[in-house]
Amino acid sequence: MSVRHGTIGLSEEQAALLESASKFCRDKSSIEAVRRLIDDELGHDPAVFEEMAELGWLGIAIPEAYRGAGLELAEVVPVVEQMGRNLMAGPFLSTTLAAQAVLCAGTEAQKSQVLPELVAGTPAALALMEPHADWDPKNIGCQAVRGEKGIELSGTKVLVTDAGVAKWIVASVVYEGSPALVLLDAEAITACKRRRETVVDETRRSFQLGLDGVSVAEDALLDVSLVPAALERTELAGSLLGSAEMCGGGVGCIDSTVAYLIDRKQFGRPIGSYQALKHPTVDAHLGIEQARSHVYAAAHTFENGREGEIAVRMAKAHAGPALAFAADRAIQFHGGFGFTYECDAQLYRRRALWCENQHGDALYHRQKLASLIL
Amino acid sequence: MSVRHGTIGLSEEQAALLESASKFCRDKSSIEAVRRLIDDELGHDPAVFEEMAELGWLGIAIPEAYRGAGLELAEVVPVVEQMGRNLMAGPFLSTTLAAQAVLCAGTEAQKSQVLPELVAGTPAALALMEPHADWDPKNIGCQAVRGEKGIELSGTKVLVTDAGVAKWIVASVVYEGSPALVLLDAEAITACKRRRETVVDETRRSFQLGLDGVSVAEDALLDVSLVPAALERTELAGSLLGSAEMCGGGVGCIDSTVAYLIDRKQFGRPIGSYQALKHPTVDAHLGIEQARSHVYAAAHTFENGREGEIAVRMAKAHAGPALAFAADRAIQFHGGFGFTYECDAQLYRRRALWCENQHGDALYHRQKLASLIL
Amino acid sequence: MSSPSKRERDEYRAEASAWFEENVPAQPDFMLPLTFMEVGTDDQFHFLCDWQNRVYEAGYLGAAWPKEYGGGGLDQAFQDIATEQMRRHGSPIMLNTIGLSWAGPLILDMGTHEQRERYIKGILSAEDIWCQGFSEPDHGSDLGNAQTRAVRDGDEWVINGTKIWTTHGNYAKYMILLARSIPDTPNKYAGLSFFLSPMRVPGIEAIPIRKLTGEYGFTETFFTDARIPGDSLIGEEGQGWAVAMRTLEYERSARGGQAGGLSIKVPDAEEVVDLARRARRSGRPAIEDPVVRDKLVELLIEDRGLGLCGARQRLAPLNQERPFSLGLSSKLMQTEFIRRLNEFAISMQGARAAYYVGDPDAIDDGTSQRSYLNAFSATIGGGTSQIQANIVAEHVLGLPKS
Amino acid sequence: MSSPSKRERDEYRAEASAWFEENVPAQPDFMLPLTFMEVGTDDQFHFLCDWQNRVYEAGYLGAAWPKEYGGGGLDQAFQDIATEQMRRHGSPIMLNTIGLSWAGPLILDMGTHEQRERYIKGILSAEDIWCQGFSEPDHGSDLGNAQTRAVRDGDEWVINGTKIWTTHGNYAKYMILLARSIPDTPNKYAGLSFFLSPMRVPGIEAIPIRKLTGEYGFTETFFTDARIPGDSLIGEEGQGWAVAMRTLEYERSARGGQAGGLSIKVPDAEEVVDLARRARRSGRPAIEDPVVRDKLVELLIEDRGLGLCGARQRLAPLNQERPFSLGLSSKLMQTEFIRRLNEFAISMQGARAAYYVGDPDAIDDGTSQRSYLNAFSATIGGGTSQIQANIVAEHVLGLPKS
Repeated sequence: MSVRHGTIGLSEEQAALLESASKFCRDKSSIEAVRRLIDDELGHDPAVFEEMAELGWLGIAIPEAYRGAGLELAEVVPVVEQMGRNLMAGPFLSTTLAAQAVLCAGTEAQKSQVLPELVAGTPAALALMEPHADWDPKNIGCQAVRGEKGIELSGTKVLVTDAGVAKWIVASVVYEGSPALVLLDAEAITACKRRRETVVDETRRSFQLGLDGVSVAEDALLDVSLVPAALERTELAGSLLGSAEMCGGGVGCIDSTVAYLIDRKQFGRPIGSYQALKHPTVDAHLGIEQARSHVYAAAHTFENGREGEIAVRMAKAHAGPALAFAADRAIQFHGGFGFTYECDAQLYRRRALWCENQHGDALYHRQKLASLIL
Repeated sequence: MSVRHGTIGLSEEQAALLESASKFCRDKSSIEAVRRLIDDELGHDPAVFEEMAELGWLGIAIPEAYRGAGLELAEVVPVVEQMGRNLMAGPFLSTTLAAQAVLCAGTEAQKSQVLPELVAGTPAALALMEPHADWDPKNIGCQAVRGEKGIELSGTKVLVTDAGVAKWIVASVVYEGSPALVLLDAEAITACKRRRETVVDETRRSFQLGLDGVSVAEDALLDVSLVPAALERTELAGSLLGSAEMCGGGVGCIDSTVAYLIDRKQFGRPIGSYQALKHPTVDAHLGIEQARSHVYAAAHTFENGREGEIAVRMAKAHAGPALAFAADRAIQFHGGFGFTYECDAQLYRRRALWCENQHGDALYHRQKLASLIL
Repeated sequence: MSSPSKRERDEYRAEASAWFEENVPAQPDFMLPLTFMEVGTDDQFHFLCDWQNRVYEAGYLGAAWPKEYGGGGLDQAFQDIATEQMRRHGSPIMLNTIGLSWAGPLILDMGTHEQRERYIKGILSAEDIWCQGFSEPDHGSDLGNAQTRAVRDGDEWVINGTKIWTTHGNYAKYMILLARSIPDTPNKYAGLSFFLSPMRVPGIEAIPIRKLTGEYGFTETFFTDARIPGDSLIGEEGQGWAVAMRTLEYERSARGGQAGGLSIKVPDAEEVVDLARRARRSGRPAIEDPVVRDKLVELLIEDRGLGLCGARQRLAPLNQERPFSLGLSSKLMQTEFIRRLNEFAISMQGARAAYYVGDPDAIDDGTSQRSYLNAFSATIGGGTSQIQANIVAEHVLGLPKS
Repeated sequence: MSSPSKRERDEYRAEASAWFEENVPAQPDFMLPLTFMEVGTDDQFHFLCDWQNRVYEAGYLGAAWPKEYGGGGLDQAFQDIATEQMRRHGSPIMLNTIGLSWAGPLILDMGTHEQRERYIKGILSAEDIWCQGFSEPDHGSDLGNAQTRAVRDGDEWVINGTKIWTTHGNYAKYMILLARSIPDTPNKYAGLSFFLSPMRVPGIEAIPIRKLTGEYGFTETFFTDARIPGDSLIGEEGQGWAVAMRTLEYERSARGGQAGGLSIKVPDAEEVVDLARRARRSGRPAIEDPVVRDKLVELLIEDRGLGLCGARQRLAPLNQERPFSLGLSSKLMQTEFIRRLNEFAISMQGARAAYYVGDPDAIDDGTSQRSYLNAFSATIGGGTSQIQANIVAEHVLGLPKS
C-alpha cells in the first residue's frame, strides 16, 4: 500500500445519517440558538441531547449487545460534521468518546452497566489531559493507590469537556506503575473539586477536575491490560471526530463568508468581486475540501490498524490549519464587522483554536506521521 | 543588544559607489548583453571586468598596503547589488571572495604577491565545495600531503565559479589533519582536470576541478592557524555579497514584472489592475524591501563579530526565499510569455536558485541562527 | 535649533529612565489594555488618564511640541528618548493617542492660533480625550464616500449621520470629524469638510460596540441634528479630503509631528521566544522542538527586518527609486506580522492554547489569544490590509487601479 | 453493458501487466519528455509515435471507444486498468494526448459518422497527430476574444490569424481550431466557430517556441489565407464557444470519454521522499533533518488529499452542496501542488541544487529543476491558476465576477 493513496468509501448508513443530521442540526442549532447557549451556564439544550439519544445517535458505534446500532465510528462522522457545521453545543462528542473508551477497555460488567446508559442519553466525559499540556495520553501524573477507602485518587485533570453534566467520567491515572483508566460515577464526580474553565471556544463547557481525596471502588478500574489500546483509540477517535467537526465548521464558515462577500458593497461593487478577497476565499474553500476528503477516508479506514492511524492523523493535521485559515480570513474579509462580537467569524476562529488543541495539533500529528511513514 | 534590533548605516563611500555602480552596470549589462553572454563560452566581457578594476572596485575592501582602497566589504555591497540588478556576469564576486581569503589567512609574502594582482584585475576563484554538497566549509575531503613534488593534492572540488578564467584559485584541503587553504597559481590550475559544469544559472561559469596529481610548492599553503577564521569569513562574505546580488536581482525582477503588468492587457484591462496579480506583486516587492534592509544592516555590521554573523545569516536567510518568490511569481504573472525562454523572468528564477545554494540556503542559515540566538 | 549633543541626550535618557523606573505604576487588579483602542471599562479609562497626565506633568509627553501651547519646546530627539524609556520600563500605553498622534499634529500644522490654544494642552494632559469620526457603517474602506452631512445654519453646523469604530467615542470630549458639507459634487471628494467637533452636545450618542474578544473599545456614534460651533472647521470648506489624507499620514507615521508616547504594546518576537522557553509541547519546552525553533528564527528575522525598514527610511540614498515604499507599506507589513506572530505564539502552548483570558491556567493570562484576536483591529482598521496593498501597488509600484 | 466482474477485471489486469512488463521500451540515449507538451526533438517524436502505436495495436488505448471506429468496444473499467498498468510499469507518455483526450471524445460525441470514420482510428494509432488552436498572442486567457478569422469562400473556409502555444504544432496533421466566422456580433462569443482543420495546407506555418527550460514543445502557428475544407466545421457555425467549453471540460476531466493512456508523468510526493533519502544536506541525508521531515509529511498529506478528492468525486452524497467543486478545482489544486512539490525537491539537494539537466553530477539528471520550470506550463496553460481561481469562485462559490 503506497503512502500516497488513501481509500475512501461511503456506507448507506453514513449517507442516510448525513442527510438526517444535516436537517436536524440546522433545525436545532440556528445561530441565534448557538449564541443564546453561549450565555447559558449549562451551555447546551438538554432536550436536544435527549432527542439525539432517541434518534439512536449515541449508540451508533456501540454493539447491539449494549443497545447500540452496531455500526462503526465512520457512521458517527456525518453527525459530528453536521454538528460542527451548525456550531451545535452539547456533550455528544464527550459521551461518544467516553463510550469508546469503556467499550475498548471496560470489563464486561462495566460495559453492561455503562454503555446502555450512555446510549440512552446519559452524558459522559473523558478526563485525560493534565496541567503539563502534553497530548500524549500516556503522560499521566494522576495517581490511583489502593488504600483504606478503596482506590484512592490524586492529582488534577484539566480541560475536561462537559464534566459539568457528565454522570460518568473516564479518567486516566497511574495505577501500580502502569497507565490505567478509572470510571468515576456520579458520586465520585461530585466528590471532585470542579472548576469551570474559561476557554477560547465559548460554545464549550470545560472543567478542571481535582481528584485529591476522591476514592472509588476497585471495580471502577477498567481492564489494565487493555488500557494502552484504549488510550490510543481514544486519541484517534477524538482526532477523527474533531476533524469532522472542523470540516463542518469550515463549510459553515465559508458559506457565511461567501454570503457576506456577495451582499456587502464597497466602492460601488460587491466586495466578493475583488480578487483580494475572492481568491483567498477559494483557497480556504479548497483547504476545507481537501480536509473533508481526508476525513471521509479516515472514517472509512478507521478500523484498519496502521492504515487507519495514518489516515486519521493526516485528517487532523490537515483540518486544523484549514479551518484556522478559513476563519482567520473570514474575520479579515468581514472588515470592521468582522472585528465585532456580533459577527459569526469569531465563533469559527475560536472553534478552530479549540479543536486544533484537542488530541494534538497539526505539528504533533505530523511528527507522529513522520515516524509512521518516512 | 537585543536580537530583535539590527543597526543600519551608510557611509559616504557606499552612497557614492551605489550611484556610480548603478549607472555602470546599467550601461554595461543591458539585457541584450546578458543574453549574448549566456551563449558565449567565456560568459563575460573581459573589457568590462578590466574597467571595473580600473574603477578600483576590485580593491575596495583591500588595504592600501596592497594597493586597495582600504574600505570594507560594506562598500562592496552596493557594487554587487547593482550587478545583480542587471544580471551582470563576470568574475567580480569570485575574485573579491578569493582576495578576502588571502587577506584573512595569507602569509605576508602571499598577500604582497597576490593581492595587488587581484586589485589590478587578475581574476581569481575560491574552490571550497565538494561532491558531498555540504555547505559547511570545514567539511573537506580533498587532501594535501607533503611528498616528493612538494605538497601533493588529491580529491575533487565542484561548483568552482569562474575557474575557467581564474589565474589564482584558493582551495580548501586537509593538511596534516587540519583544514588548510592552498593557493593554486596558473600553472597548478592548468594541471587540474577542469570540466565546465552545467548549472541552472546560465549567466554563470562553474567548473569541476580534479586535484589528483596536482602539486604545489610548500609556500602555497596559507597560514594554517588562520584558516578556520578565513573559512568562516569566506562563508559570511559570500553570504553577504550573495544576498546583495539577490536583492539587486529582486529589484530588477519586480521592475520588469511591473512593467509587463502595466503594459499587457487581457479582458480589456491591464492585467496589473487585477488584484490576483497586483497583491502578490506587492508581497514580492515587500519581501525584497525587507531583504534589502537586512543586507544594508549586515553590511554595516559585518566586521562586528557575532553581531555581524547574525546580521549576515539573517540577510541570506531572508533574501533567498524573497527572490525565489518574486521570480516564481514573475514567471506565472507573465502568463504564456513567462513560459518562454525569451521572457526574462526565468533568468531571475535561475539566478535565485544559484544564489540560494551558494554558501548555504535559508534553512541552513536559520539553523545556524537557532544556535546563535535561541 | 541644532541637534542635541550625545551628552545632552545621555543625560536626558538617564533622567527619563530614573523617572519611569520610579513612577511606572504597578499592575492594577484589572487587566490593562495593550493598545489605546482597547479601553473597555471605566477603571481602565481613569487609570490611563491619570497615568498620561503624570507623564505629561513630568515632561515626557509633547516634549517637542511648542512651549506656548503647553509642550516642552525641546528637540524631537528628546521625546524619542522618553518614548523609548516608556517602552523599556513597561509603561502602560498613552490613552489619548488620537489626540497626541493625529489631531494634535494636525492642529499644530493647520489650525489657527486660537485652535492651538484651545486644544493642545488638553490633549497632552489627557483632560480632553479625542476620538476620530471617519468610517461609516456602509462604506468602511471607502472614506471618500462619507455620507454624514454638515449643514451650515447661522453660526453653527448641523450634523446628521453615523460614524463607526469610534475609539473612545463614549469618553471623548472632541472628535476629528469628516463630513459632507456640499452635496452632489461631481467628484465625491470635493464635498467633504473636516471638523474639530465637540462630543458633549445634544444629538450625539455613542453606543459601545462589543469586539470579537468580548471586550469593548469602540462605539458607533450617531449624530441627530447635532449643532456644533461654526468655527469647528479646520482647513477650508470642501478641503476635508485633503485634511483627512494628511491625518492618515500622521496615523501611518508617514508624516511626523506627533507628541510621542507609547500607544501600542505589541508582543515582539523576542517575547515569543521567551514564551517558547516557558510553554511546553509534548512534554518538553517548545523551544526544544526543531520545527518550532526554525519558525522562531524566521519570525525573529522578520521582526528585525521590519525594524530595519523603519531605520532605513531615514537613509535617503537607500530609498532613491521608490522613496515612498517603506513609508506606505509599514502599516501593512507590521500589522500582518503581529497577527501571524500572535497566531504562532498560541500554537506553542500545547493543550493550554485552548484557555482564554480570565482562566488562571491560561499562559500569561491568555495574552496571546487575546492579542491575536485584537490584531485584526490593525489589519482591518485604518484601511484593511487589502486596501493597504492597493495603496502600495498603485502609489509605490505604479500599478493600475483595481 | 453491465460492469465487468472482479474476475474479468483481474484477468485483464494480469494480461495488461504482463504485456507492459514485456514491452515497455528501455530508456533511449536521449531524454524523454515527461509530458505530452514537452516534445522538442524529432527523436523524441518518432520514439513516442512508435510506442503509442504499439500500445494501441496491443489494445490498451481506446479500449472503451467504439469498435466501428477503431476502438476496443470494452467497458471503461478496462481502459482504466490499462492506463494504471502503464503508470505502474513506467511506460513513456502517450504522445497524441490532444487527439486522445480532447479532440477524440469531441468527435465521438458531436461529430458526424463520416468525421468519426475519418479521424478516430488515426488518433489512436498516432498516425494523425492533433494539436489545438485556442490561445492567441494578444489574449491568452481571454479565449472568447479570439481574433483569428474564418471566411466562407465557396466550398472552403479561408483562415487568417495567429495561434500560440500550439503543442505539436510542427508535427500535427490536424488542429482543433477556434476562429471567428461572424464578425461584429454584439456578444463576442456568438461569432465563434469550431473547426477540425488540416495543418498541412499552404498558408499554415508553425514556428517552434523555446521554453523557459531552453527546450522546445510548442509553436506559434500563423494562418495566411489558409484554405480548409468546408466540412471542417464541428457543431453549428456560431456555436464555437460552446464546443470550445466542452473541449475544456474534457481537458479538465470534468467530462469523460477520453481514450485513456498516460499523458503526464509528474513526480509525486513519494518520489520526493525517496529523493530525500538520497540527497544530502549538511553532511547527512536530507530526510534526517526534522524540518525537512515535517515538510515531507505535509506534502504527503496534500498529495494523498488530492487523490482522495478525485476519489470523492465519484461518491455523490459527499458532494451534494457544491457538486462541481472538486471537478472545477482539480486543475488548480493539482498543478499548483506539483509546482511547489518540485520546488521543494530542489531545496533538499544542498549545493547540488545548482546543477541543471545535462550535468553528470546533477541529482536525477536535474529532473527536479526541469520539472519545476516545466510545471508552469500547467499553472499557466489551459487557463492560468488565477483564471482557475476565478472559475472556482464564480461557478462553485457563486461569488461575483471580478
